[in-house]
Amino acid sequence: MILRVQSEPFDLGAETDTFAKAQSGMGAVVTFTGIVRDLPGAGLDRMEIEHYPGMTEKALEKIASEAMQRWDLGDVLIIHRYGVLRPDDRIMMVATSSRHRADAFAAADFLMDYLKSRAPFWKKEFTSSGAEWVASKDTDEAALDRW
Amino acid sequence: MILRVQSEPFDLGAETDTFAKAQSGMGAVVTFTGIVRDLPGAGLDRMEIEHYPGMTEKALEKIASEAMQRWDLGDVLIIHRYGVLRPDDRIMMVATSSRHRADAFAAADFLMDYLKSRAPFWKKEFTSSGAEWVASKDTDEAALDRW
Amino acid sequence: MDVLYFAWVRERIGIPRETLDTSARTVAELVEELRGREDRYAAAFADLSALRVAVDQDLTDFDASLEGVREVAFFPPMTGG
Amino acid sequence: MDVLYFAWVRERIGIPRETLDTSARTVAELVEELRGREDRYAAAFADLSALRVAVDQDLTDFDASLEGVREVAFFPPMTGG
Repeated sequence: MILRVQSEPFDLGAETDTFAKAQSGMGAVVTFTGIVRDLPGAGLDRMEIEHYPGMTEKALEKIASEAMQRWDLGDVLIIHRYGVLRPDDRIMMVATSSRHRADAFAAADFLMDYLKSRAPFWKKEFTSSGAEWVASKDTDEAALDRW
Repeated sequence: MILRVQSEPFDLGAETDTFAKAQSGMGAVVTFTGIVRDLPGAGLDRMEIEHYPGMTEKALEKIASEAMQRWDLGDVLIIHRYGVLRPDDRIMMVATSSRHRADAFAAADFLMDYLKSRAPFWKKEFTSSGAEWVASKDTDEAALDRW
Repeated sequence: MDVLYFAWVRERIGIPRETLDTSARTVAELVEELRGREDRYAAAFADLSALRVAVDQDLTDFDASLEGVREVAFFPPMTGG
Repeated sequence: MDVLYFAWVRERIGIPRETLDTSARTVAELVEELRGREDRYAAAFADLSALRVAVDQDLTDFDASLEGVREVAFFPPMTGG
């Protein structure tokens, strides 16, 4: 498992390529990338992501291990940024590999659902009309019931 | 929609990065990559992929358009190789982008199910014990009922 | 009309494509006609449940009409992805 | 015991962390104690349904025991990914 929490940008192309190259005997690689979206109307100046050092690493480890146990996976990668991000910046990515495609898809989907509401990150959006903490959605919590 | 059928290798990292960069206002990018697996036992020397020029492009266009209609997507990319491939070579990839993650995941999953049994490609595996056409699986056909 | 063969259908018949003059009105009638030609065709078309057919590059059924059709292709179930 | 605050909980209370001597046996008791200290705590803990708590870096419930615990953290629902 490759788990990284960092403020620096990551190279999506290189990470994807390196992850895929490292897989032996795996027929499927799935990646998910989360990108800062501009906000309609007000316009997003920046997003600030706060996290809980120590607990974040523990949570990622737990979520990734759970995925490895539930599905027949080659490996799992999670990279998540914190700090200041601007529109079009990449916030985070996950990658999964498996022999058959269904496992890699399900595991990546699962990782995202759990990262969304079980990894201690909080996003604050700064627009021309002020700053606001992003509220969690009921649908994010409900998504966990799928698993 | 970006649709390519080619015998040359593609650069997974660069394709992923370029696709993600081109997305405006999309918060989510999902990619799937199919890789040639070695075969347990006999050992795979190579795989030869045959396709139906003309119909292949038409089928990819149809499958990608269907995904664009069903989900709220920014864009869809499909690259599929034909010709001689060796273990660890990348056979194909899809990428999808969307504002919210569920659409990008569902669309990528859908594209893979349809490419598997509705795009005119046929794989032949060459091992030390002979050559054999890869048989389609009943589960691949059944997977289409999900959509 | 152009008739195309792919994968093991192509290997059994021995050629990737041919141009035929046929009075067959449906794919099924064309298959019957081909079966009667030579053993290699009979072998390729022995089990229709193992075959798929495309008419003018669209996947269809064996009862599809051949009226105005320029290209028919026979092949096993696809294994893309 | 270290008590940590994140996101708007941190902003309302005005500090990211503090070290407390407490006789509270559960998280709920600790919350009651904090609420009684100052208005900014009362404001931060006004609606517990909007808060989450982690004890020694594991997400838990407000009735969790504090026995042997070194670190408690309060924060809004997480918005990762």
